[in-house]
Amino acid sequence: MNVLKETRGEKFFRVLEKNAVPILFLAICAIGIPFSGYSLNYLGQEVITRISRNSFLIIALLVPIMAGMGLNFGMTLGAMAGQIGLIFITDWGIGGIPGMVLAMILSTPISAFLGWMCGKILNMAKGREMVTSYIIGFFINGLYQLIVLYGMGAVIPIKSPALILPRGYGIRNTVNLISLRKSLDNIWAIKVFGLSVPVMTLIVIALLCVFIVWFRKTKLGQDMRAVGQDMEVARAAGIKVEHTRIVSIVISTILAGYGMILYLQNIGTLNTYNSHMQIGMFSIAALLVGGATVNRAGIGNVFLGVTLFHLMFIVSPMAGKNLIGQAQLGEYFRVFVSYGVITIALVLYEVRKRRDKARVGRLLAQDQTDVKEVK
Amino acid sequence: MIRVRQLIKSFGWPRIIIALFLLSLFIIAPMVGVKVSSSLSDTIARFGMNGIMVLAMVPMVHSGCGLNFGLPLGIIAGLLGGTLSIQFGFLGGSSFIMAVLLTTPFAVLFGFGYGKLLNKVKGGEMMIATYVGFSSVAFMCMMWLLLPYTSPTMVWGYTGSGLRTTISTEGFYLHVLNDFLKVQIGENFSFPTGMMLFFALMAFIVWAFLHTKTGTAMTAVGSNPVFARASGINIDRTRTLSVIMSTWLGAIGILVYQQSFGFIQLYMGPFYMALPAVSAILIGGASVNKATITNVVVGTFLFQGILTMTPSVMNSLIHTDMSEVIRIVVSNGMILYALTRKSEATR
Amino acid sequence: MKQPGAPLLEMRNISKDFFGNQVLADVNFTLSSGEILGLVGENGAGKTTLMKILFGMDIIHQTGGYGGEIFLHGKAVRYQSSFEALADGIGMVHQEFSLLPDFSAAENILLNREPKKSSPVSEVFGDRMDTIDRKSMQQKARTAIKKLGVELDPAMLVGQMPVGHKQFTEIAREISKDHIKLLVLDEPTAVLTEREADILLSAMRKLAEEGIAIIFISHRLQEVIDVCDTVLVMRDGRIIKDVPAAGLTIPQIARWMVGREVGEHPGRRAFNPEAQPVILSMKNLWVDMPGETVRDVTLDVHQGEILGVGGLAGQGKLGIPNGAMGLFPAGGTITFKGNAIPLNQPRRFLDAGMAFVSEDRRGVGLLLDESLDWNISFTAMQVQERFLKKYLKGAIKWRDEKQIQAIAKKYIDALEIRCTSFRQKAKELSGGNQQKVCLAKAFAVEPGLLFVSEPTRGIDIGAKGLVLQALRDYNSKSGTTIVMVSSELEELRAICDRIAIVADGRISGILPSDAESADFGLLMVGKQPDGSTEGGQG
Amino acid sequence: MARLSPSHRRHLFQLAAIVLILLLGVLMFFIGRQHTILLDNKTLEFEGKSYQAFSIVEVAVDRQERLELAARDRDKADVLGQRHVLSVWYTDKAFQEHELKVKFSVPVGQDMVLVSLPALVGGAPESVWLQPYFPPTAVAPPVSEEPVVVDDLGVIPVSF
Repeated sequence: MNVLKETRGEKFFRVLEKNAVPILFLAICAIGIPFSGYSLNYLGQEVITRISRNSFLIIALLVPIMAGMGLNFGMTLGAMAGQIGLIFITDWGIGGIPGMVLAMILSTPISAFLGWMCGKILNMAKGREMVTSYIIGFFINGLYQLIVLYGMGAVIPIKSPALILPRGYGIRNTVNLISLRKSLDNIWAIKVFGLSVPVMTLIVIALLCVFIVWFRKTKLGQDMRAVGQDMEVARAAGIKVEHTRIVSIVISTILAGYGMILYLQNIGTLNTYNSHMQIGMFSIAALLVGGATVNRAGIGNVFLGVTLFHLMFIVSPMAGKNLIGQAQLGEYFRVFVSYGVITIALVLYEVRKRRDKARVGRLLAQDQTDVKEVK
Repeated sequence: MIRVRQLIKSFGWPRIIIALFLLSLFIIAPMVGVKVSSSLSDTIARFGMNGIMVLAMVPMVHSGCGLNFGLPLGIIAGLLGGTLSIQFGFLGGSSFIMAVLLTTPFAVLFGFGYGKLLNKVKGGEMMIATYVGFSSVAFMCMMWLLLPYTSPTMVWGYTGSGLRTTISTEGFYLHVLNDFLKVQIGENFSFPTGMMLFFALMAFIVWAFLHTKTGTAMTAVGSNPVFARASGINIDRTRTLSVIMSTWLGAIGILVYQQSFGFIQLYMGPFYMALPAVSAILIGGASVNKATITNVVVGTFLFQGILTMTPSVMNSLIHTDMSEVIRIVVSNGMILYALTRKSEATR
Repeated sequence: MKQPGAPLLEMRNISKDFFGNQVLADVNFTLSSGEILGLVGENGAGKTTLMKILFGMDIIHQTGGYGGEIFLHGKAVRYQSSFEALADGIGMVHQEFSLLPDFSAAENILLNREPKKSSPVSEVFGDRMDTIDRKSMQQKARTAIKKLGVELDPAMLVGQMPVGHKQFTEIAREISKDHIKLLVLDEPTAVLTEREADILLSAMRKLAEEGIAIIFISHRLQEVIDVCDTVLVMRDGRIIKDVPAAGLTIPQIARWMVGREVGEHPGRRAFNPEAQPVILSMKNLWVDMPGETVRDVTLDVHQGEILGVGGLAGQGKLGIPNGAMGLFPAGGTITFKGNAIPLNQPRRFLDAGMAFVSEDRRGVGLLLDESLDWNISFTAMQVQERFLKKYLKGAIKWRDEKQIQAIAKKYIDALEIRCTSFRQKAKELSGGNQQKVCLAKAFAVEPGLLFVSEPTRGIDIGAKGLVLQALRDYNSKSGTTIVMVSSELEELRAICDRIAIVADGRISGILPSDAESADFGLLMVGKQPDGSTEGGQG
Repeated sequence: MARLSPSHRRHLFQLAAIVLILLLGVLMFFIGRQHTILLDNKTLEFEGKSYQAFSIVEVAVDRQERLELAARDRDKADVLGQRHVLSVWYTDKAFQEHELKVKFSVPVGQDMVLVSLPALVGGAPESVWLQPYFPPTAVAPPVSEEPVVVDDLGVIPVSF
């Protein structure tokens, strides 16, 4: 009685619409790959690299979605914390895996503090978490610059001349992480069909996935899902709503910090004032490309998303060049697609929310017509 | 005492701190050898440049669409108008008038579509507006490469197609408003009368519109949409109208900006143009659902004042240019403050 | 069945006032284990407040607490929050579902009381890191469902359940709690089909046999008589009757509920609505207004009359004007002065010359942040283009502040609105004065027909009289037809010519306002009075 | 002993966890510390004793690749951690080939150490063949702004 009748066509479109974004990206990739002229081997290698490089960061987004707080645009906070950890270990001359571990240990309290602050602020802005977390990212970026560009070397002791700007304080625009570069990736890199696979990194990511799956089964995970569905009901059942929301952001921020360290060990260079700001946007776009929505995302979305999104990213400049003769066009195209996909996902989410509300009315109308038909 | 406290409360602490900060900058300036007259002149010039883009926030706030984070869309309309006017070979003052005229249909069209979209996503406008702005900028990046512009002043010399990233407005509408009835006092102070008059004209148009029947309806829609609906107002249409107005004002705003700045910045240029305008109006005392012309004037002056004064004063004071950081913290902090406050309407 | 010994619950001399407005006075009753107590009364009789006091809700503390004492097992208790009450084994099932749609029945039943398996991580991060023991959760849920004696799959998602199962899930949640002794059910059958209701009633008996006491709040009197051991009738904050249920009849209870006999209120005026032409006619109207669903209403309103629409809360009376105006999705047909009025378009409703004063003053009725003159003139300005100066042949319609202020002053004087000036913001006025502003706004449109919804809700007695007087005067002076929706029957009987009663989203009957009060009571609970003066429609 | 309440016990565990993590951090600090080992093949005079440079010698630190040093050559190896193994392959005057493995640890807090291979092979005490080395501070190492290595995400302006 509370199932809305729909024709087969309607059902088809509903399923299509539900998976619209991944399908669209499949289409873009399917068109782009032949035109780009890249070999499958090359693309395969690139996809493996990017999965190992980016998926940790994207998985960090899952927890706040579970708690109904939407896409955590504030994950840049964690990225900043991770970068601060990396700056310190570089200055102290710690490299390799120990350097990574130490950077993670250093980033944890910073991430936790920033995440706690972010969660507090988001609790004050219920209903507009996403735009608020987005602005928090910018705001904390200001403080990050204050610390890194003016504080480090002046107040915070950083002695390595390779890090400090010639003027005597502030970190250089780029920090070489040579001692860290691929230290995790290279521990156990095997060749499969001519593709080099960083097994150890993938194991770490797999462990994180296991953590997420386990986390969903914990009491805290259950509470988060409850809070995500209906804050008032959760509150009435005695769940600490505000605290749960803060914890979800803290976990996400800490994971984002680790993810950033993992990401940068693969790249090998820290772009001190840019990396963190870009990473949030691209992680979110990739997750959405994988078919996630603002209120529902799983591990499957992460890997599908990384693959499709980065395929599009790799392919489009060359495809643009071969199709229209301008590589620049392809570059802009992929930027457009990245932003476009976030826009579409956000719009679809809001539209669905409204349609669900209207559904009740349609049910009632249906009841009326049913009654009349019986008469 | 109570009245003072009430005044402070209505004005808001962050605003008072910012105003005091700016005031102290003006007091310190002469001590560290920064000329107040030229600073003031700069502030006024930048006020005129940015004022209309800040004004573009007002209609959407009034209709309850929130802050116009999608300002880049309007700016794109302005860029189209400006480049077309140059393409068609208009020079001097006429090129500015033509730019305004050519901009208008684009602004209306874009605003219409944008407004329709925002009507579908009531409640989530601000985030979506941000991303509409971003994606339209990225889309236009492709278009600037592809559109068949031919004017040699604008296209890349070596390929002969695709627009340059920056295009000089010299010979076209550079300073057409700035120099109109310009008043020069001493060496360091000049008052761009034409630009200020133009801003005043735009502000008057918005003010006047808000006093008409439709403007009244718009305010009511923003104040309480259910009330407006119960009074027979078509909410969606009113909101769309407000979005069109905001978009158009954004488009005109960028033209004024360009004529003073001297360059048209294409491609990623408009990407983050919304945030300064948003924080300016918030500094002026607006909230997410209330904004007046006074907020625009006060906010733009304070914001641009800080932008002009901090680099010079801070530099002379501590030999470090921390203005960038201060700007980021102040403007984003202000937006955060506005977002976290419970909206004033008791809905 | 009543058992000897210390009663489970005893309420002694409970009284409560909201800022001088007495809503409960001298309430005394006892409840034993395994007893089912039916609590009936009109809206505003004090049932909800009484339950709020029992549960120590915040609203009670914020408004100055309550008088009297509550004893549980002979021990005085005074709960500071509902969690304390829950800890003592008192559970409540509210009218609105408090369920999570994407959780299964089992997850909902054991929400925040999930059985856990401790994990080593918990030693550091706290016991919220324990994993949930799904198997034992399923088991516990099954036990609770079994206790209730209904068919319910614990693994089913609540969002996909029919309404009845949702209700069972709610009740199962309460009885799954350890040491549950007392269960309060607020209108549990309102949303159920007859069969589901029967299942619920037998479940209640089963629970009672196991020693759980139940307070059953319901408007379905037959159910109350069928299932309860004792019936408690409340009226105007007092307990009117506390009698065994056996042998009671519906008319009896209905009379107690509605109370006062004919003659206590001013009689109806000499006016025969039926002789007047029909001005507004609704046919098969349905309205999707949450909590006030209108299912199928057919109603004729005659020229110049004041028609009352009454009924119990949640039955759909408020949905009628809201749907007619188009504020909520609606269907069916409405004809005003012979013209069909399209639904879902407030503008067409207003253009036709009707106006609506909403029950939701702050949400719908007012621009709280704007001045009074704006509030009063707004609708007339927008719909009828009044208070405007036109320039350039009407291309520019400028707000005429002078006229706006004039009309505001006129109504401020006429309705005696207490304010500093017409520039005062609407949110700064008291409830009664806000209501008058809403009326002024409607009067300013000079409507042919005026819907007024709950005009006296939440305002003090003095203001009540003024508001009602204003309506009556307006009707007699300008001949405007008025449809007044109110949950206070007395108020309707005071000024209306006829009163239609809504039950279950339908008109259960229309009576002249001086009809027997018991008849109104019967109509409210969806029963036709014997020998009714007038047949119900729909 | 009175039984600990759960919250007390948890605090204890939390404390232990924090201490553990701190210890891990310290451990990482030492085993991950980068050092530069300068390998020197120069004649060394020390306390009247002379250690003659080899005409050619091969040396490897840990498992890194072998370095070939002619007389008066100096090379360096970057290593992580404190403890290392030095392998030296040399030919003595009798044209006999020898392989020598020596374990040593870098003093805590020292960035660079200098290993004198002749002294090492010649059997001098560790304090002789292993000496701390301080780079001349007057000359800052030339740090060129390297080209930024990023993946292709760096296309968006990041501040306004």
